[in-house]
Amino acid sequence: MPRIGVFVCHCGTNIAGTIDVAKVAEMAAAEQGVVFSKDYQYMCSQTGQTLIIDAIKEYKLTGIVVCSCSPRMHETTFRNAAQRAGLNPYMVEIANIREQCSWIHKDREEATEKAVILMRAAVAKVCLNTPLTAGESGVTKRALVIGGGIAGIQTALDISAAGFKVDIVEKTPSIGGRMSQLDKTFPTLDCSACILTPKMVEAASDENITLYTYSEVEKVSGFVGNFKVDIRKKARSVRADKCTGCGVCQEKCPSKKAPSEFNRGLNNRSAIYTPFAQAIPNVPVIDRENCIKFQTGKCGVCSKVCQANAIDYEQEDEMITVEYGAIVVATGFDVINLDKYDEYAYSKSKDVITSLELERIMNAAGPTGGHLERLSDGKAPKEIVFIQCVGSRCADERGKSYCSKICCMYTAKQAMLIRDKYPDTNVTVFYIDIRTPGKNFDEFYRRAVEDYNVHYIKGQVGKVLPESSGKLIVVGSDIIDARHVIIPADMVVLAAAIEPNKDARKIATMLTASIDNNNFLTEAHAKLRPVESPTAGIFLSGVCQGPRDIPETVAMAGSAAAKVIGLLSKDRLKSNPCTAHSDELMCNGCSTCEKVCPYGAISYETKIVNDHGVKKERRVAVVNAALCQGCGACTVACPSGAMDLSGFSNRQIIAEVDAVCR
Amino acid sequence: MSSNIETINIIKEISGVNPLRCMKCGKCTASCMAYDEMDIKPHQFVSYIERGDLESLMLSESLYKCLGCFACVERCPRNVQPGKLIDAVRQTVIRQRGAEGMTTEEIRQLITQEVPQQLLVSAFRRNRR
Amino acid sequence: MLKISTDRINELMDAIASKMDLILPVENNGQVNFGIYESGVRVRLDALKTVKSAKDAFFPQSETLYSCSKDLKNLSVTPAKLMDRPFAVFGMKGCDIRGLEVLDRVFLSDPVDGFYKARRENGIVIGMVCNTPWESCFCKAFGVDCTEPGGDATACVVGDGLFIEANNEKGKAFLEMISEVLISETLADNCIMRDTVETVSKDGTEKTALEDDKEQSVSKDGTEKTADADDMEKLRAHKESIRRITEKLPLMSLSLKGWGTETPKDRFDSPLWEKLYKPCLACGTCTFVCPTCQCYDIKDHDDGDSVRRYRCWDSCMYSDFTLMAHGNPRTSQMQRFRQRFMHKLVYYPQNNDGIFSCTGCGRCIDKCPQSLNIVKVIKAFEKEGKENV
Amino acid sequence: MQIGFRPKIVAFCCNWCSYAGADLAGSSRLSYPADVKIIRVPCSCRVNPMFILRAFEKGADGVIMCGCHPGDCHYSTGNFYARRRMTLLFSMLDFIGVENGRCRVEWVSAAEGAKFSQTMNEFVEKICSLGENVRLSNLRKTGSQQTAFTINTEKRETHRLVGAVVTDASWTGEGSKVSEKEENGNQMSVVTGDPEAGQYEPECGSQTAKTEESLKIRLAQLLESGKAARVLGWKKGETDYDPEPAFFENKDELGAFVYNDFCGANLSKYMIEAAGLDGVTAVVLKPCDTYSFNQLMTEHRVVREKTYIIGVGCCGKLSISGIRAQGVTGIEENGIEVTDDRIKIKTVYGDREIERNSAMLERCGVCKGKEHRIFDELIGESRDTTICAGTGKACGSAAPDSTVSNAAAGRENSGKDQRFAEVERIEKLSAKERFEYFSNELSRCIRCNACRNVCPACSCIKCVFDGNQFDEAAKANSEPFEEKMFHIIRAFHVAGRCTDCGECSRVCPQNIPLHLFNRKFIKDINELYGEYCAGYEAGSVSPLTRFTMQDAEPSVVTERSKGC
Amino acid sequence: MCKCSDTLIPLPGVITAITEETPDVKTFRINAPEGGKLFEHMPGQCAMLCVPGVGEAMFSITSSPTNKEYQEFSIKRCGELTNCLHGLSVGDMVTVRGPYGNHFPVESELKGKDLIFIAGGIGLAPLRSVINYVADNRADYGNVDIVYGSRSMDDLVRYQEITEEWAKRERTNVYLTIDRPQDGWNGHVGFVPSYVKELNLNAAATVLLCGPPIMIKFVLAGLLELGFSKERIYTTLELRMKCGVGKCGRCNIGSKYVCKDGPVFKFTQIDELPDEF
Repeated sequence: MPRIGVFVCHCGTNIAGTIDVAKVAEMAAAEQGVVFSKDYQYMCSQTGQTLIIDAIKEYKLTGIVVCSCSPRMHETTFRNAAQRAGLNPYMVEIANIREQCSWIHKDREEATEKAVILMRAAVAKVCLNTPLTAGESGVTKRALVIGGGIAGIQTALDISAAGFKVDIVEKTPSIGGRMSQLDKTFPTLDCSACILTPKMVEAASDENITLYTYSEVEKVSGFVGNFKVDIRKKARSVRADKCTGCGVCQEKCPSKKAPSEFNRGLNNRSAIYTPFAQAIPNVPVIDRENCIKFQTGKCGVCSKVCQANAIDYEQEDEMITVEYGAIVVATGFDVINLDKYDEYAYSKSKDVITSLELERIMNAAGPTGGHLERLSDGKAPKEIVFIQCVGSRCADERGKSYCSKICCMYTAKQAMLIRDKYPDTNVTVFYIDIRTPGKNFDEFYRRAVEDYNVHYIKGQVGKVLPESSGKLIVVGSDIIDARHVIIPADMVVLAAAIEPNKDARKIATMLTASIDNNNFLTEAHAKLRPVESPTAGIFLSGVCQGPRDIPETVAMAGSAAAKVIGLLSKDRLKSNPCTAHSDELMCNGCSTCEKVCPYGAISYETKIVNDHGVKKERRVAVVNAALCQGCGACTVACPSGAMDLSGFSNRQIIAEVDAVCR
Repeated sequence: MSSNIETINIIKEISGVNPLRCMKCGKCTASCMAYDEMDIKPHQFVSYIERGDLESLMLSESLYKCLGCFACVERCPRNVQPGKLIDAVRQTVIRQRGAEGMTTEEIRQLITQEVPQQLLVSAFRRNRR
Repeated sequence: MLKISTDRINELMDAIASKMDLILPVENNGQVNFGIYESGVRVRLDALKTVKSAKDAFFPQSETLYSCSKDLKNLSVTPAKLMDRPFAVFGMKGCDIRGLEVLDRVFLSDPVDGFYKARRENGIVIGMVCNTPWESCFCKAFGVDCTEPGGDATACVVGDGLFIEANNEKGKAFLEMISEVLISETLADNCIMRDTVETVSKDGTEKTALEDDKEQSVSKDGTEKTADADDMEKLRAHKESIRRITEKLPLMSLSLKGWGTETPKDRFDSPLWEKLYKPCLACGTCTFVCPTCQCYDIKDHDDGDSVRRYRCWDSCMYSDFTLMAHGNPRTSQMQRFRQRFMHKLVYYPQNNDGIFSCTGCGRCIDKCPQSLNIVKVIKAFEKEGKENV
Repeated sequence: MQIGFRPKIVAFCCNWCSYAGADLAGSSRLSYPADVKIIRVPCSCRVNPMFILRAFEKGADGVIMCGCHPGDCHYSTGNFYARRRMTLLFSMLDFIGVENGRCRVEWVSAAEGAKFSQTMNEFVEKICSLGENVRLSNLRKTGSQQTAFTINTEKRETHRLVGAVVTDASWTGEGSKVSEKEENGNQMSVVTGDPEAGQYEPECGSQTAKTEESLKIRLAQLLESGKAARVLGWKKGETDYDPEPAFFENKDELGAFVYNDFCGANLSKYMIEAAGLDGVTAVVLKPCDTYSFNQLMTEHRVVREKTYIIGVGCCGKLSISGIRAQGVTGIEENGIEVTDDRIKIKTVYGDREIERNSAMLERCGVCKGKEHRIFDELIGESRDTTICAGTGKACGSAAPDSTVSNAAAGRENSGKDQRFAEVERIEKLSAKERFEYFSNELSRCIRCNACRNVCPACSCIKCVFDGNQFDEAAKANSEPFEEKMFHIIRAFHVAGRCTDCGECSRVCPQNIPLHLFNRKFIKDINELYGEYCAGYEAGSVSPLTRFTMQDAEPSVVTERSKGC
Repeated sequence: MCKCSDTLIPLPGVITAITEETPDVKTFRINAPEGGKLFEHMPGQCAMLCVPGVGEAMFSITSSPTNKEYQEFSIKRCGELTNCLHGLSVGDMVTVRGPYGNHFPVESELKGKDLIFIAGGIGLAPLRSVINYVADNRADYGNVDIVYGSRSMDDLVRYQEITEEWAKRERTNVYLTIDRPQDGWNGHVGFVPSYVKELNLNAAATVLLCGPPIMIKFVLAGLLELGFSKERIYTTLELRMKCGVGKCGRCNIGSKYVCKDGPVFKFTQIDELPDEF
């Protein structure tokens, strides 16, 4: 007969506020099998845990039930406490009477009654618990970083610093990501390429880091410590080992009409191209849609001019499968699509550009060679208007409901740089609120306003009317002076909202990582575990988890790396003990369960089975506990009920259902 | 003041506007065609209603300057619909003034060639409720 | 002897049902079973065999024995209430009534089963003469005369009259009770009340009591019923014709030589069992439709606050019938198959001075999914006996 | 909604998404009624239909299952399987008449706290509007643990039973004048046709006899040549209509071999046991039995190499209960003579002649086609036996062994559409009528397990109802709801594997139309997941063990039944 | 013979003492809630013990009828119910019904005879009630030999009154043995059947034999060799029992019901029965 101890937590007033915890403890004492029940202020505190340990020892408890907060919070805490008292950690059940009872019900008597029922269900379940020992599984000492931006590079560098092998998979031909497209960075105004390129070189030259650029992740299988990832290395049609990076092929290439993605389509590039000068690896890629050789088969200039004859048109996509212990998602962000914002005439006039496009224009390697000029006629703009929160903080489906966090700072930076380089240019910024929450951020913004005399108007722009003369009539309102502001501007810069990379959802599905409806990957816990995904072994770095600027991204990259290092440093990983097991007396060997197992953890063998004295040879199912993740699909597919899941067995759940419906 | 609150609630009800949603960005006013003639701007309508200051709204000229083109409703990022608020306040004013508005006969004389067609359409639309 | 015309059966049933619960053959979607008589129910007195026998009225398929509630530490046992109200079971055929007698020997022998005893005492059994015996009936082989079913009273339908005659005191009291109700309901116009003083002797020839009751034949609507003598004659002729039909039925002439008390010792180990059991599916159909199967299981059911222990029919053909914690004496289906027929034809007669635990009702013949039955077993051994004797 | 009514609602929440969503609803203080109690399961695919039925049985008024959004499942495919299982379960619950608002599936991700609390509020409101689960609780309260008709020992209300309907059953003494049945009671969909129906080419009656002869010769050869160690066929019973399956080891035993129109038993289930014996077993399989053999082969329960299959022609099998239902009794020894559309029976009560179709098994009226799915050789001709439900005449205009053209198991033959006619008829009834119909039918169940033990798909070594894992009383209906649960769960276990061989209805002693449950699942699977016929070819994957991303949502059941 | 209204209705009993005999055998002392014995019984009879909600099973009553205060059951842990019973503590309640079955013919055939008790493992439990009964009316019986063997030392059920009191009584000798040598055990080592042969016991005595089926088979063969007659060898059989009154049709061997016509059988009776146990 099981001997159960029930501990009811007050959680300060969180629980005790709406639930009569004394009554729950008292009702617990009357439950069958309960020999000890007590309520205490803070069960998860040190004294609370010692209370549990003493009770286990004194009353020789075979199982404990803690009525407290969600098991997702403190289940491990109470399991460790039980283990310290010598009780098997899996003989612990948690009744969630905080998030699912005291916090959401007002009426005290109703909430207490529900708490008692949840306690009864937990007691009914723990009586049927069997002691489990966590299995062990090996750890592949290698990490994978998806995305080669600053987040991916920094994470890879920190992981390799601890001596582990890391692979970076980058979709575009070169690492560098969004930061490589920036000109200067706030708040220190140092040049983005100057601080990024050394990192890229360091990453390329680090012997622990392998770069897979112009490659994509195709399929991920396995589980924490034993991921198996298929990577598709798209054909560059250029032999990386032979190419010297001289760039002759790019000059000579006759097809120049492809828009350059790196420069946001502001200018064109050749069919064989490297995205930007400091590209790492500095090996060009042939864009097969625009390459005359691939489309019509006639050209082939690049292979003729290439002294190192590195061009190889027959190169095909290559699939490689690599084993990893941990995976970090660093897929970065992109600017939202502004086609629906017709009030700013973004798609009508070439002079209405996004901030990122302005970065390219201001950048020396950009389409205008660093000269600030209008894209329509190339003249230097005298009157520039910045418009903030385009698409951010907007409740309708055109934009995003969240604040993109970095626009206020980079607009101030751009305004300051323009005013500094072209003092006679007039800069106006329409804003709702200026948000500068960081070290030296507000001081930086005040310098833009006070030293560089940028006009900040608290108000919004209603309409931008492109005139035939090339001028852009910006019609806005200044709600402080309540005046109508009409500015004939030469250039309008939109601080557009940012959203996660388009492939984030595809990758999340592959990794079975959970993702919210804004396509940001969901963290395990908003406050306590921000860099881990709920799926064990998957970590998040950079904007893929939420809008953030470069300093925060680098900090988060380091934290993700620390978590990965923590995981890879273990030789054996405790695997989930709640796995399925088959009762050979009842198994028909009909292989229905094998078809529903997502992890292929079930195999079959014919063995002699002694069924109450009758020995017969039978085909029975065998579950590989290392592969099984305990989802339970097989237990329901199995008609005879031979397949059962330890930790959530059929009898336990039936007992809970009975207790709940009693 | 108490009757004020009821009327404000009626206005909120007629217009279906929840002033709390406004984040004071000023885009409605920026998009307003009749900006210059308006003494109280559309975004101010929202904050006046929020503060409960109905008298100044009732006396303001903007009620009659608003073309009802709903540009502000179209552009508002928070879907606050200030245009409807102005209509509602105008409706309250008409209701309180009793029925001695212009008769149809008097209106017919006002209509001449130069009256912009859009004015007629919005006039009819406005007085429909 | 009570005679009532067949189209007044309705009132008769109402009369009985107003006094006590009445169970009789009832049709539910083409299947005739014994069921409680209530409004909107289709009575089928003409059906020869019900799917399940009326054993259910006395030894129900599942019945609470006691419930035991536990507050804190002490247990309290509250036995289930025994049957305390009279009820009538109308329309049991000869084989069912013999089945009851077989069960009586089991449940009423020492130590008496209280639940069964209460139901038997309160139950009034009204037998019925079979009207159309089927070819699967072989009750004659076990000495059951389907024209004299027995029971507390016997009903027989001849022509458009239903005759009920009491066989014992209980039957007589029952008939009196009915006739009172019928009179009070002024329904007696065309039914003749007969109070037979002593039981009608088996062969139904001399019925002294009948002659002097003739003047009591009250026929309200004035149609003078023909003398009851020729009713008795029609009754006897009807029974005679039924007996002649049973002679012609194929299985009635089954011989039980070599079974019962004089079964040869080696029958248990005969290799024939190995061949006979093969098609058996180990389902429980034959045991659950059989009027004489007595085996039951005792199980628990958790009602939340108290635990209810109830008794339910069990089948020796089920694989876990004799399963113990450390093994099972009958592991193969052959052993279970053999046990069923050895019990019916050998063990029971040895314990109950020769009476077989089978009444020849033929339900197992009709209902076995794979057409195995007791007649095939008997004939198989009979053939085997001829070969090597 | 009755005032003061507090519904009992059980919510199964998957640990990774909806449980986290519930926690988020909690931490953001988004309240929902306290009647909802959450049970944590690792994944929505862990929720066994038995848990849901158990909840209803124990008094729950509503059950809701929450899982991750399809595609977001932590175990990548869990919720796809759950979606199919729940859709089929809700459709069956709706079929037996449980109001379909009572169970619901909702996909809630970890970030959707608001959606979780809003779903719960909606669900509680819906259940309150439906009120207490009256149907099931009535069944529990009135139907005490004794079988429905035994008098329970509690008080008995004395009431005057007025106007009890007594049938016009006549019971005159000599020669049974049998009450004509307007609708053949136990053959649910087969309507007794008029005599001059059906025009067939060959004389089928004698054809079966010819087949028997050639079978005997061939089987004797097989035994003689040692090609087969034993032969599984039918042995002559006491009368014409009770042949029993039997193994024959040598030639002279074959003397008792018989193949007539009453050999309805499906022999493929015995091949499971035969797979254990050494040497090859020759077995005689009718076309519908071969589907079952294919299915057993898919599940590695039989060994193809140790089996020699003789596909025998089938002209539609008869059953004695069909004959009895027409009041024909007292059949003399070998008094039955079957021609292709009449049956002449000599009985002690005079000779009778009835329509062959009226005694035919229900499954033969909607036969899936006479083409053997797997065989080593074919002996004997088949004859189409499908009966158009409307006219009752044989629709078999096609040639004797109607070829099954397309892969979807004989969609051509008009007899097939009749297969689901009965299911459609019941689906059109109102929920209350459906519940009445099934309560009435299943209250006759005597829990003899014949349907389970005969079913080739229900071939578990130890049935879940025998063990105490779900502590169900396998032998007795200690809770009347259990009869229904037994039949629903059994139908669920064979869903996607049941070849609709009709054995369960053939063997049921109480003649409960059990095939309706299986056909309902087959109809749903065909409609929702594409035409699938179990056993059509060996190795086919059952619909319940595969999924597509675009499967229908379980709520399709509520929309579909908005009508009635 | 039983107070309750019907043989199937049990009486609540409270566990007043639990002594642990071996790692998997415990002896439970059970009294009526209000004190005293639940019912009277004869040695060799059994009773149905039940833990509501878990199960019910037949156990032989190991205390002697002469003991007035309580009844005792020795239960080996081997199934779901016994597992649960072993988890109970003093003061818990179970329900008991009985006594069932016949009993050793202590008043009739055994009176005045020399008695040999041969027991294996848990088999000592049913014999213990007879031994104590004989001890309390020692004069009526001849001399007594107890041969008791078990797998290992800690599997020997050490009822203290048998090893202490009985070993000292006159005309009584106790022989203990274990199957395989074990340190700390200086007594006889060897299987019970071989030990019985060594002791060359008086062939005219009546033997009461109880233990696992294989042991019974060998001991019986040994005894027959020594010239014992089957007429005077008794044993108790153990089969699955539900009702305990010979009605539920479960525990039959041939026409005899173990729970009603047994569990005590003479080997002559057993030979008549088909060997189906």
